[in-house]
Formats: sequence, C-alpha cells, structure tokens
Amino acid sequence: MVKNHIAKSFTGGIKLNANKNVSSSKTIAEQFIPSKLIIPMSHQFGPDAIPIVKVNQRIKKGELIGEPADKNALAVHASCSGQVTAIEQHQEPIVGEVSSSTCVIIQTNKDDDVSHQKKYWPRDTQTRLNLINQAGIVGLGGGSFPTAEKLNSKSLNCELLILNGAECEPFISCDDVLMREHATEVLRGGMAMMELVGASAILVCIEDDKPEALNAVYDAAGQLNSKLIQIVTLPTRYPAGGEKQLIEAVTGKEVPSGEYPINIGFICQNVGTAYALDRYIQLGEPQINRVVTVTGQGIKNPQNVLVPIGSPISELISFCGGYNDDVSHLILGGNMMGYSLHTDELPVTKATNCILAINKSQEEKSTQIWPCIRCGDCASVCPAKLLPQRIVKAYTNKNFNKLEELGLKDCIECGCCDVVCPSHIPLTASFKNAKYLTEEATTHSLLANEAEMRHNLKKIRLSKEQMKVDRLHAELKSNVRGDNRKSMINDAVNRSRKLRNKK
Amino acid sequence: MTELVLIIFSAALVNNFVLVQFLGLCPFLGASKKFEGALGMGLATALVLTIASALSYLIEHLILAPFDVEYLRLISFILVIGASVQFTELLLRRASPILHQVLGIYIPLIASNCAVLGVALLNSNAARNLSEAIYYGAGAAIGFGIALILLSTLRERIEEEDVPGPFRGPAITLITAGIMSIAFFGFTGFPQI
Amino acid sequence: MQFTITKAPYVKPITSIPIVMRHVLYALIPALAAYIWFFGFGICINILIACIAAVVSEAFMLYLRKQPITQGITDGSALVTAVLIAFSIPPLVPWWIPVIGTFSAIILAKHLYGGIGANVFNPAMVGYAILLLSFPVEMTHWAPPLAEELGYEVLGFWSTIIYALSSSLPIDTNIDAITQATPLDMIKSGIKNNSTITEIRMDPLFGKLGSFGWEWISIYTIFGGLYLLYKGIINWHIPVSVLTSMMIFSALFYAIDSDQYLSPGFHLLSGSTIIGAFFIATDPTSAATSNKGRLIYGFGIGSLAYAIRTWGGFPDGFAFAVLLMNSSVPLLDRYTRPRIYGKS
Amino acid sequence: MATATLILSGIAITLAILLMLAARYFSSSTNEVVEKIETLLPRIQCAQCGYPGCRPYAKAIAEENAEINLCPPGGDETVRRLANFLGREFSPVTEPVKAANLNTVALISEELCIGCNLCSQACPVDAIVGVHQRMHTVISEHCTGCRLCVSPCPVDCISLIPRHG
Repeated sequence: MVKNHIAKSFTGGIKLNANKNVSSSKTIAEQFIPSKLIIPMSHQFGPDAIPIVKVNQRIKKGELIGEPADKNALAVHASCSGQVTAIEQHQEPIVGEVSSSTCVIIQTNKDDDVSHQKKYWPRDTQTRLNLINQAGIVGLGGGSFPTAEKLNSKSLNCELLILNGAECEPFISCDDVLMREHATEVLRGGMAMMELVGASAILVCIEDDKPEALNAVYDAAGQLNSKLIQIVTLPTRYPAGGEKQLIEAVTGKEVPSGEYPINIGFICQNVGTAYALDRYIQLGEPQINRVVTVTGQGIKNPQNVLVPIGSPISELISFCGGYNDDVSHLILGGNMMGYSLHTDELPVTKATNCILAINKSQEEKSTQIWPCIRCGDCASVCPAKLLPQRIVKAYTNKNFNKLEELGLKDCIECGCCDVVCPSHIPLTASFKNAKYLTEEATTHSLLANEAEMRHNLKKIRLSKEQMKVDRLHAELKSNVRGDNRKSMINDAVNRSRKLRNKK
Repeated sequence: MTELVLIIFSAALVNNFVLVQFLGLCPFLGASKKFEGALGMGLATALVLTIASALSYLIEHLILAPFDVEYLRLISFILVIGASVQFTELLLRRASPILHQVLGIYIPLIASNCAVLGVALLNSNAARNLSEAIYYGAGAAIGFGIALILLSTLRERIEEEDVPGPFRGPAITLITAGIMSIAFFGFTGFPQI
Repeated sequence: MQFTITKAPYVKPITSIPIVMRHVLYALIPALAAYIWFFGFGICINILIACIAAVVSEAFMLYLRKQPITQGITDGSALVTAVLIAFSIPPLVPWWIPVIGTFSAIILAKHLYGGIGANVFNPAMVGYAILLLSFPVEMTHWAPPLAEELGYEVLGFWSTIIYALSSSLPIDTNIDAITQATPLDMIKSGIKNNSTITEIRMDPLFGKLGSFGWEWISIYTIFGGLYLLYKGIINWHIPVSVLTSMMIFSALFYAIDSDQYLSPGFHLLSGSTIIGAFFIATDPTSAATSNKGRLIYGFGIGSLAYAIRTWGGFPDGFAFAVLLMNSSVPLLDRYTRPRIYGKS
Repeated sequence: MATATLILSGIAITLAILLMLAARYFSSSTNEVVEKIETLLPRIQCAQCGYPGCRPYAKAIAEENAEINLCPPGGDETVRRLANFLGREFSPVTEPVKAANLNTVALISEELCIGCNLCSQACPVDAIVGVHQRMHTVISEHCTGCRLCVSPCPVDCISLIPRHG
C-alpha cells in the first residue's frame, strides 16, 4: 500500500485562481515538428558547448552537435533530423532577459531517423553522472541547474529525494499533464535518481488541485509496488513549488540562507527531469525535447505540446492556432515569475516551461501608484519572511548595508507582495533592480579594497628603493670626504696633462 | 523604598526634564541625528548626571555649609560639572573613539547642558538627602535618555520620508519634539514628588 | 510579431488604497447610527464640517507640495482622519473646533511629514490632543444621552445647526441640557473627593455595564471592528493586544479594591476604548510593521490608557497613550524584525 | 572673602589633579577613526583630492584640516556619507572635471606606445606592466580608472573604456 499523507503549509504565500484547466484538459500534442531549429550552445550554468558540426552537414535526431567544453560540462544534441544551415550568433531567452549566443541553425526534414539507441546503464555512480552530463540533462523546473551536479551529493548523505510536481504558478500545467500521461516513467526516473544519491525514500509532492495527476501517480506507484515511494498532497497555495517552500511544507525544516537543500539532506528534482532521465535510461534518448504549456487568452487554442528544444516560439504558437487579435504581451513562464519577450523569433530552451500570451483585460496592471502606508500585508504573504515595505524604502534611499541587513538576498522574487499591495508599488521589479545595484556595489568595494592594498604595497616598494638610493648616496659622500679629496683632484689633473702631452 | 521609585518615576516621566520642563534642549536636538549617537549621548549624560549630583551634594554639605559660604553654590557646581564632563570625555575617547568622533562637539557641550546644572540646583533647593539626590539624578538621566533615544529613532525614520523642502532637517525635528511633549502631557496629574 | 515589455508579475492587484479607506468608512456606519440615536445630530454636522476642512486642507497642501491633487483627495485617507476626529470630539461644539482639529491633523501631522504613508504620529490623535489642550472648556461639553425616563431629550436637528454656527441656544432649552460631564469624568471627580464607586454609580447616567449611552455605541463599534477584521483591512494583533492589556490591568486593580477602581467591563465599554482599539490604534502608517511589534505596541497603548484613566489628570487618556506609543514605534521596528527564512 | 577664594581654588586644584591622573591613564588612539573614514571613501587612490592616496586624505579629514568634498570620484554620495558620520555640513563636490569611476579602465593603444614607462610609474596601484623601450599594457582587473596615467603619457596613447567592454 502506497503511503499518502497531507503536508501542512509553509508561511506566507497567497491563493491565486489557477486558470490551468483551459490547457490541462487536453492531452500532450506530440507530433509538433518545427520547420527550422535554433539550438543554443550556451547553458545557464557551466561553459558553452563547442559546435562539432559543419554547415550543410546532414544530422540525425539526437546526434551530438556540441561537445562539452570540459569534464563535467553539458553536451548539446540535435532535437530533430535535418541539415545544418548555419552556426551564428542568435538571440535566445536566458536568465530573465534576451541575450545572444552561438547557435546551430538546422533546417529540419520530416523523416525523423533516430541516431541514439539504448545504452548499458553502468553500475557505479560516477560514470552514471558523467553519462547524465553527456546526455545534457538539466532541471526542467525553470532553474535548469545541471542534474548531475545536483545529484552528485559528494560526502553529504541525502535522506529524501523530493519529486516536485507542485506546479503552483497559475497557467502552467506541463508537469500536471506529464504526470497524468507518463506517471510510471516519472516514478522510474525518480527511483533511478534515488539510487544515485542513496536516499531512503522518494516524496512525490503534488498540489491538491490536480486530482487526476494524484490518482495516476498513485496507481503507477501501486504497480511499481516499491515501499520507498510516498505521495504527499500539498494545500494549493502559491509559491508551494519553490524549493525552499516545498521543503518547509513537507519536512518542516528550513534551508539555511545562501545554502542548497542538500546541506540539510534533501534534493528536489522536477518531475519533468525524472521523466527525461528515464527516457535516457530506457531509450538512450538525450534531453532533446520538453513539454511546454502554450496558454493565455491571447492564444486561439491553448494546450500542452511536446516541443523539440530550439524550435522557434512563433512556429509553436502558430501550431497552437496563432494569436487572438487583442493579444498585448508575450510572457515566457507563468504570470507571477515569467518575463515578457519583445519578439517571438526566439528558440524554446530547456528552461521554457510555459509560453503565456495575455490580452488587455486580464493583465491590465493599474497605472496609479500611491506611497506605501506600511500596512504590512506584503510582509504577511512573503514566503521568505522578509519585510518588503522596509526593503523598498531602503532601496529608494540607496542604503546598501540596510538592504543587506533586511535580507534582500533571500528574496525569491515570487511576486506575492505585488498582488496584495494596496498602493500597487512595483515591489518585485524594484527588488530585482536592487539586487543588481547591490551586486555592482559589492564588486566596486572588492575592487576598492584590492586597490587600497596594491597602493600600500607600491608605497612600501618605493620607500625600499628610496632607502637603497639614500644608502648609496651616503657611501659615495663618505669616501669622498676627508683628506684624500685633494690627492684625487691632483691625480685627475696629472692624467689630463699626460693625455695632452701625448696628443 | 516605594518613595525612591516614585522619585525616579516622577523625574523620568511625569515632569520629564526635556519634554515637560524643557531643560537640556540643545543636546536633545543636536545629538539625536543618529541612534548610535543618541545612545552614546544618553549614556554620557547619565554618567555626568550621577557624578555631578553626587559631588555637588557632597561639596555643598561637607565644604560649603561648615564654612557657611553658601553663596558659592552655583560656581562650585559649575566647576564640578565641568570636571565630570572632562572626565567623561576622556573615558569615552579611551573606550570607543568611533562614538567619540560621532558625538564630536556634543560631549563638551554637556557642561553647558541646563539639565545637568538643573539637577544639581533642584537637589539643593529641595534639600534632598544624598540617596534622594542620586535617585533624582538617575531619574533625570533616564528621562533624558528615553526622550533622546525616541527622538533619534524618529528622526532616522523621518529621514527616509520625503519631507517638503523647507521643513527638512531642524524644522521637522522641532515639530516632532513638540508633538512628543504633547504626548508626555498625558502624564500630568500622576502622583509625583 | 513585436510586443511591448512590462515587468512581472502580470496580475491585477486585489485591493487599492481608496478601497481600503472606503471599507474603514463603511465600518464606522453602525457606530454613527448609535451615536445619532443617543446624542442627536451633533456628530453629523461635525463630520460634515471636518470632511470639508479635510478636503480643503488636503488639496491646499498637495498643491503646495506639487503633488497630483485629484489622486491625493480621492484616496480617502483625509476623510477617515476627519471622521475619526469628529467621533472623538463632543457632539455639540462650535463649528471652528472640528475645523482647527482637522487642519492641524492633516497639515501638521500628515503633510509636513511627507503626505500619506509618512506620518509618524496618528493624525486624528494629534488633532484631538491639540484641541483638548487648547480648548478645554469646549471639549468637555458632552450632552447627556437620550433617556425618556430621565427627562433628558436631545436637541433637534435645526437647533443643533444653529448652536454649531452661532453657539446660541433656542430659548426653551436650559443651559445644563448641554453641559454634562462624561461618566468617566464624573467617576474621576467623584473619586477625588473620595466617595466610593458604588455611590457614584447610583446616578442614572450609568447603565448596566458601562455608561448609559456609551455602552451601546461601543457595542455597535465592535460590529464595525469585526467587519474590518473580516475584510482583512486590519489584522488582529493590535485590537486584541489593546483590549487584553486593558482587561488585565483593570481586572487586577478591580480585584484589589472594587470601590476604588472600575470594573473591566466598564473600562471596555466606555470612553473611546473600542473605537480606539479597532480604528485609531490600527492606523497602519503610525503603528509598528511586524506582528511582534504590533503586539507590544497594542499592549503599551492599553496599559498607558488605563494608567492615565485611573491615576492621570485626563478622564480618557487614549489619545495620549496612542501618541506615546507612536513615538516609540521606530524603536520597536528596530528590534522586532521577524526572523528571516533560513537565518538563525 | 579670603576663605571663599581659598575654598574655590582648593576645589579647582583637586579636580585638576584628578583629571591629570585620568588623562594619563586613558591614552587614546585616533587611527581607528581614520580607518573608519577611509572605508567611507571610494579608495581609488586617484590623488585628485590633492593628497597622495586615500589614507592621507582620511587622516587630514580626521585632524579636521581638510574639507570633506574634495573627492571627485566619490561625488556627492561620499560627501553625504562623510557628513553623516562626522556630523559636518554637506557641500557638493566642486570640480567634477577629472572625475574617475570604477566602471572605466585605461587602455594603451599598442601602435602609439613608445615604452617610456612614465605611465607605470604614475599608476598608484601598479596596474601597468612593461619594460623600458618595450610595449606596455594595462591589467584591467587591477585598474581603478583613476586617470593618473593619462597626463604623463608623452604620445597620448592612453584612453579610458567602459569596464565590461
């Protein structure tokens, strides 16, 4: 019998209307093949991969196109079969903004011949981790942290592996639909991860507003009949899916500030990552595609799509019926932590869990802003238990050590404070800006410390040289003085007279 | 015993030296720019107050009275206060130079603080015995400290708000001190000594 | 296809300042109804005058500070201050009392500190304190409550307006109809010439638990306060800590000597305890920000108000208690910061 | 009358003796204050305040024989911090002409450099390396953008570029 218990909730957080069922009611559309692929070589963590293909080279689906830069960096594979048309700088959405990096452009053909086949899954952990890196598997929760590095728990023992199926952000339903249709693969992937880190159990956490996913995972766990799998239902509250909030809700412990959950014995993995790992073990297929929710009032028929990595967003949206005419903003991610894109000519990367096109009515943020009246609602919903009203005050006064003291680093930018603020102050935007400014201020002060140290060293060097010169000067002066000065002059006069006589 | 507590209570709250009797206003407004400075100033003034009220009592009853030169009271009190201020300044510079730098001119200014001289004179007028005099000095110091610390934290918070141009700085501080003394008006009517 | 860029999160905020202030005003309606029933239309006129003065002074200061005037007035915070002042002054007062009170509250205590959200002291209490200290005579003209069996009746609507504007009485009503001390005042003066509470309570002005008219007004104000709690405009920390500290001290002293000190019930339902706890002390700008700070802040207000009522010189020291705790809020904020997630 | 003067001078002398003992016992060190002032300065060592480096300027401020608004790279921000700490009046920085800032680094153009080594002697933090008559170059991690190397260069080959190129 599979153990199933209800977790208590974390501090703070708010209830949001999920508007997920508009996209989660349909099954995953798996037959989407874009006309061209823009596969970026860069990753959010670790060095860029080095392209090993040449222009006009024909490649198969899953073939290695970018080898890892060093021993534990990530490789890049082709998501579809086709022909390489160019290797050039191209814009891609990364870490909350759009920047350009080297990309392999592939013209796809539809014949879909696969290059990878099932590999032998070795026994010892280190080679398994290297294989995971070579398959380019990263976390699909949005942070895209390299999975091998996260599972490599080194000396710290990991008590529990937490499979994060909470998916608390509105509009996003890719994990929910994935769990409904591929529950057994997700759990098998989880079991493989559990062996890697030597955890004693897996906790599959799902919010209680996803009953179908809960049942599917429950039945799958029954079939696998392993006593180690436990299912935890979380009360639906945003941001339950955040790593720290999930751990606090499920285990009651708090991840120390500035450290990773592994330090207190937990590892969180997204269900999508577990699914990718299982496909790699069963079919040898590297991480070349992911489920993306395409939703929002601006899309004709919102749904979840299995998207090859690198396919342009414009083609993905036209596959889902194109835009409605009153679309106002295109957002990558959910409506709380997503960021708006200025164009849809960008590739889908491994961090793209949702493409959200919202229209005027839904998004209209108020333009009127009042001064803060210190009502403290933002502090009561802050999951990191900060005081946003005082952080924004310290930010407007550019008081950096106050920002440090109030714990700006611990802000997870979840956006709850913006929703409840009666003065409509753009809190999350100012915290992001504040983080950038404090980062710049700390680099400046480091530089200043180093400059001060180098200046003092230079002064010491100059004073040493000066001492040498003075000592030399003193010696010269001492042997010149005294009675032999006259004799030296006479010698010089005689020498010059001898020279003149010789001439 | 309750009588001594009542002395401290009435000296600190009911007729607070700064906000009700309006003594010692210049360090109250000058040294309350920052919380650390106010804390240091409060401690320094408390030290001076206790030393001064004790010494002035001793001088009056041991030296001036026997030689019945009572009229020298004022000058000798000022001498004593000046010496104890100098002593506090040396102590402070040794204990924490940073605090000494932050307070700067306001430490020697304690000598001219009318609360300090006030305590000495009030003690001798009300002919209190030694323990009562020291308790009264301690009460005055606590009252001065409370008012100073409250005003310094208030000023730090007002510093963050966008006060209209002409009222920035001393003007808003005086308004805040005014409203604080209205608040302390609530304590009138309490039993006091 | 090109798009414009905006900042996350893309969610419509659930409330705004005008909505918050409107809810506070709605919550005061039950208390207003009880007030009119027992003390006549005096308070309506005061509210009207105070609101006009508030809007005028707010517009004037916003113009001087070069801020957007329409946004400043429509956010309703000035109206809340005006209504609170009107509630704390006697119903039958000359017209210039609410005007001066509102002017000093809005200009002195709010705009000189930087407008809404910047006032360190509670504007309504600053206005009331200034009035109490500068016009003690007018401020102690409390009219008796409507009570047929006692023969007091309430001035009609027009006669109140005439009194407010010209402070002259229609011929048939006698002078003592409007100069009556509040029950708290009578208790204090009674105890001064040391008669026991039971003797003082013989006077018909005292109802079952509190004072005759006031206890009903307090009960209706509680309904308004619960509405605010239910709507989430205020959180429970301040009202609960104010009322518990008031109850603790009054019960303690009442147990010691019931002839000398009033019962907790009386303290709770008389004077401005309830309206103070739910409407005045919970002004977010001048109160502490963290929950721990709010508990200490409320406890301080309750205990100081009790102390001033029993031993102080003023019959109802709630205004001074709020001002005293307002001046200690920055110190409280400095030391009651909540523990950050993941930090010891 | 005589007793009065006697008593007063007696009290004064005893107090003076007490203070002298206290003064000897409590010797003090001011360099703690100089260090605190120095941390408030930007410490680019650009010497535009007229003092050779930030520490001499901090010592001059501590001994109150230097104004607090002589530091162009720090700008009004630093002056406000100094005024706040020292309790002195805030007055804006006067000459912003040669203001250096940490976001720029020096760049020696290789075609023009004649290897005269004047710039590396002028650099307060030894961020310029090169041998006589040979090519010189700036180490950008160490360069603080203080502009001191620009004026000594005879062939004017040093320019300032933004740090994150």
